[in-house]
Amino acid sequence: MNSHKLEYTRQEMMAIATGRELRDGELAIFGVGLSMLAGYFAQEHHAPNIRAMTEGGVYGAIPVGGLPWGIECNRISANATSFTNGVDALGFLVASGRCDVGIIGAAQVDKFGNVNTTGIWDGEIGEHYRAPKTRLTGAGGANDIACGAGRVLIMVAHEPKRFAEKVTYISSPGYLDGGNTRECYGFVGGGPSAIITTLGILRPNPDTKEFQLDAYYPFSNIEEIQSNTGWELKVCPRVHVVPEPTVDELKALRKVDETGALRKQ
Amino acid sequence: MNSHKLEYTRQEMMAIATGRELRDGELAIFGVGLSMLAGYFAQEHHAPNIRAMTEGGVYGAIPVGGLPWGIECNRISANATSFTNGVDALGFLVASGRCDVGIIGAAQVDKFGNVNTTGIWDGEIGEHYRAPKTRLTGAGGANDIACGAGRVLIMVAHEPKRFAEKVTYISSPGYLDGGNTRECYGFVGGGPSAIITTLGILRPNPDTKEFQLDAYYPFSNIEEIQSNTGWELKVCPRVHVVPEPTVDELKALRKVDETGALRKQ
Amino acid sequence: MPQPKLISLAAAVDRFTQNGVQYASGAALPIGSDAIVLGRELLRQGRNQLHAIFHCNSQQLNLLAGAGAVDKAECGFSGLEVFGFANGLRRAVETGATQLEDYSNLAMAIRLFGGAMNWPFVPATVNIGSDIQYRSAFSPEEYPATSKIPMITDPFSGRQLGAFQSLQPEVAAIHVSMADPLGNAIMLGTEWSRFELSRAAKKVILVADEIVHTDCMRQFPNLVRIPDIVVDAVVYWPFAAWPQSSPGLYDVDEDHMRSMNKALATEETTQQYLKDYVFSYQSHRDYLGMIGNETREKITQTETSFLMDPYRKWILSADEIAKLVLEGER
Amino acid sequence: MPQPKLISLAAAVDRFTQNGVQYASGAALPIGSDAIVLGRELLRQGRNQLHAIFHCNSQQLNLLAGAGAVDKAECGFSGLEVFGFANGLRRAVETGATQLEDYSNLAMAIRLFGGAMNWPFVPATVNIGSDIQYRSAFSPEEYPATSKIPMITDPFSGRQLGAFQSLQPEVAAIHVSMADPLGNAIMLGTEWSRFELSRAAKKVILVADEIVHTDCMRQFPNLVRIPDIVVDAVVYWPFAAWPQSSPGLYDVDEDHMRSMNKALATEETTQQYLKDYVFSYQSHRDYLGMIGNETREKITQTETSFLMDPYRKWILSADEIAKLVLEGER
Repeated sequence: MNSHKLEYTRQEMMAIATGRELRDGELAIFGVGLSMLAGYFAQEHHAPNIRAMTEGGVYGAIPVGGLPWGIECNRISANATSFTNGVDALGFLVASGRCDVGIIGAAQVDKFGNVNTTGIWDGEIGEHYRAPKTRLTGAGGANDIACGAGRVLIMVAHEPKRFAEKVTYISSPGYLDGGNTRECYGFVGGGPSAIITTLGILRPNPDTKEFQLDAYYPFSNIEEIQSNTGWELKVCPRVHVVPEPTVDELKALRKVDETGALRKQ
Repeated sequence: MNSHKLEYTRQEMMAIATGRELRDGELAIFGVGLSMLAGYFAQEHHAPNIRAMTEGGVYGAIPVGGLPWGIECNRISANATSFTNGVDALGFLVASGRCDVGIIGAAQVDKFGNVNTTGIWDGEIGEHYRAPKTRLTGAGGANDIACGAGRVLIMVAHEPKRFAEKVTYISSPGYLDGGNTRECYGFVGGGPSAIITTLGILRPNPDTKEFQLDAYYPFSNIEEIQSNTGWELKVCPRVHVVPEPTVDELKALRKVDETGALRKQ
Repeated sequence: MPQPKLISLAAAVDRFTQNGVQYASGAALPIGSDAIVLGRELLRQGRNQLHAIFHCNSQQLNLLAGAGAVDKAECGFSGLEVFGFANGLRRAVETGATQLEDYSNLAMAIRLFGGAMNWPFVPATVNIGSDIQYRSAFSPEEYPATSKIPMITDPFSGRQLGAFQSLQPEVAAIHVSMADPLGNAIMLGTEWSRFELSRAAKKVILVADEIVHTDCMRQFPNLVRIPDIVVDAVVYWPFAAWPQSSPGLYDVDEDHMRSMNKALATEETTQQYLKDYVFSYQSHRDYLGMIGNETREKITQTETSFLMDPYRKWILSADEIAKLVLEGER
Repeated sequence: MPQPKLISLAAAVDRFTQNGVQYASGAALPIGSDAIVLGRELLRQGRNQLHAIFHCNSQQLNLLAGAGAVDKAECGFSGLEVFGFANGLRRAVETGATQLEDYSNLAMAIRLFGGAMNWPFVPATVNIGSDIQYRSAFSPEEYPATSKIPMITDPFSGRQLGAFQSLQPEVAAIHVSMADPLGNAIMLGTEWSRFELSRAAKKVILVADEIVHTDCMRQFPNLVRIPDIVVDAVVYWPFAAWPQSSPGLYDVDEDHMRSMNKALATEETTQQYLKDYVFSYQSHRDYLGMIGNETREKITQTETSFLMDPYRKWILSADEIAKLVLEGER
């Protein structure tokens, strides 16, 4: 593969690839940060009728002044048509199964799409719970999204330490131990449909639920991705290259990302 | 007893006797009709800091234009400080045990203070549920009040058909089969503290929970009350005469009852 | 960007209801807010065998049951508050035409909450121990009934409590003071259980007394307790709750409350009521004429009208709305 | 008639809190509304060994934990959103000074709902199957934990689901945009879980950026989601959520968000922060000076300020409020 002159960053490619997964008219929940940028990019570009919501019950809003600092940040409270609350947004609309799609992030993700955002331990936690070496953010609303949303998109920087055979702590369930183990819990949500990274897109095998490489980017390749994945990453027979961002896509994304958060490497 | 020239009606006496049970500062829930008049009389007369609420979550209101037609009637919506909803009012504030006192009515009440407002059957219902001969209003919020309020005041016209050994259908629980049978259900509310009628006041025996005659009115007497009660009504040793309404009480009541609902016989 | 959802009353009933549907109405307050005109339209279009889910009886359920259109009903209160017993519903229950399953008012609200959460059941600390638990109109042979409100055990304390079955009505008509064309709605007065119902129901039709510009919603987003994302259709129909009241807009029509309930007491007078007040109008203008100028004038002189003041400048005209309805029905 | 409940911040902490208290704050949004200044006052009065119940971490919990005042905490999210990890809380957790019990954001909200209903438990269709269920910081020896989120059976379908323990915090400080002297409150922006918290908590202190006349509440009763009947005290404190935001009133103070969080990363710099920003002011005027004129001017230039417009005419002056506080503390 040729060395590729990036006219967009890896983060921008990831955000665009994520946004492409969203369909017009869907009820969608975005977390703060990358996930919101990907979601609002989709609304700006190809899904104008997306019904975007936040965990706190901000409806009908389009952020102003740049990436919101948080889900009740004034940048997303300036033009909402409705404010309700957490029970409504995360309960009535997400945990209930009414939300079509959610986008979450991960500090660590494993081959069954389980997500850890709780902490980093030195080794296994062991039989007795103990404080992590590095405390992270906890589950937030991601667990609720992972249990309830129709499908879940996981966005994560593709680094070996983030891709584990098994996460140390499951903050938000993917397919648990794979196969049909997720079904034991009766979750109304379908589970993660893709892990979209700075290097490519992983999707679950329909039977084993193990995430496999589905596509790589114009600037990445299979080996690079495998060597940055903490488990033996299988490759889908139909693996393919993700189309480059179009001029229109980049324009739409950068309109949403007006403070340039995604252009910082 | 002398024949007593009424300068107030029996219903007015009942409303005043009920209002006297309310203490200043209490959180109190009133149903529509008599119960609301009794409650707002208390607020007007001796309990200015009573915190009155309705089943629909109308807070801080004082009815205008006469007796409200219903709990969301505009007569009680014209000067509220807060409107919420049924989950809040009947759930968070009443079923939770936070409400100090509720006033409910009854089509039929029995010696353990169980209330029937659901229907009148010809005889027992039997093993199979069947439609009542006369369908009444159902439980409404009274069941929730009967289960949750700190104490409950039951207002009822004193007629033999309304005072049964055992109600045909328990719409709202009193002390069920008496003794400690109510305790089996873990209700946070204490149960009915008085049945206040057009003829007198009945209160439960502390052990058996059977309602006994505690007081009669200046215009009624023990025998009259017993003969209008459908069970063998016991008389408390400390039975006494309820003081006549004072001039101030009548004035306050009639201010609240500006359309004169209670003066109609 | 959400799309306008304004359609006509007739189209809403045609599209979203069928015979036998689980039909919920809100607020289902006996005297206040309720989407009563949608019930009239159900009868106009001959819908029957309804399974009615009403927080409380209202003149709508009274009418539907009195007209013989309700096979099953669930509600917390079956009267008309100060206006007495609901004669239409009462007659339907007493003759066995309608099976009425009793709950309390809180029970109905939290069963809708449970439906909104998609919980299979909701904890019950009320209704247990009474005949609401032990008697079931839907399972009359069971006594004491154990399947209506079964007992469960709190896993933390071992304490026994009950469980209510959650409700997810197939379609709900929700009366609101104001909606915008997209389906954002403001309710004045108590919500009763409209917030929960709007999430629990599978399809939601708003019936609004006024249509306002979306700018109104952006000024008062905290008042918009029903956001467009949960709404399927918006119907504009002034005096939609008549003869009941709509806080801020009109008072209860005391005379009609009484005469309507009186009419519903017998089969014969019910037929006359249907002729006069259900099948009689062809347009909203006819409907207003049926209520009468004098009555409308009287009931709009409400002590609550100041509640509407902050929103008046955003009210859309009938012409503007008619245009949007035409677009919406395309 | 309810009575005025305005008291000073110092009096509120003195009267309603003690060491070891179960202390909840709302909204507990990491960037938005939170009664942060009450947390500062807890430290000023030397409160410690707190059991903190926060829907999410905010700069308040970050500060309290960083200062070593929190023995136990329960929350759904322990970060600061775009501002990164919460260094004070993080340090307290990593050193073992604070035991942090993890839940999700929905879990915290419905546990408060359950507390408000006085249910012993709430059905859980989330958090099960993950280590939130199987790992307990409060019962570390239990693995897989079965007492934190035990499994229960739906009595209708036989389906297994989880159960959350309800929350009834001993005292809650709730940040609101506006309150009247009686304790009626209006929140602008998402409520998060303040509605449920205001009913679940045994004592409720409102911390309001503005005090308005009760006439404002009578004009907008549907906005008054916290009525006076559930409130014990009202504290007037402009910029109470600083450096976080208060929709309609001020934006997040980006610089202080960062410098505060940076300071909380070490014990030493935390002590300096306490000196500069907690123990440094004697009055509300000092507090405003500490924020600085320039910063206050900047953060009040918020795009959301139009949200306050309908209510401005009812805002009481500092003098009127001071008089009411004097009466309230008598």
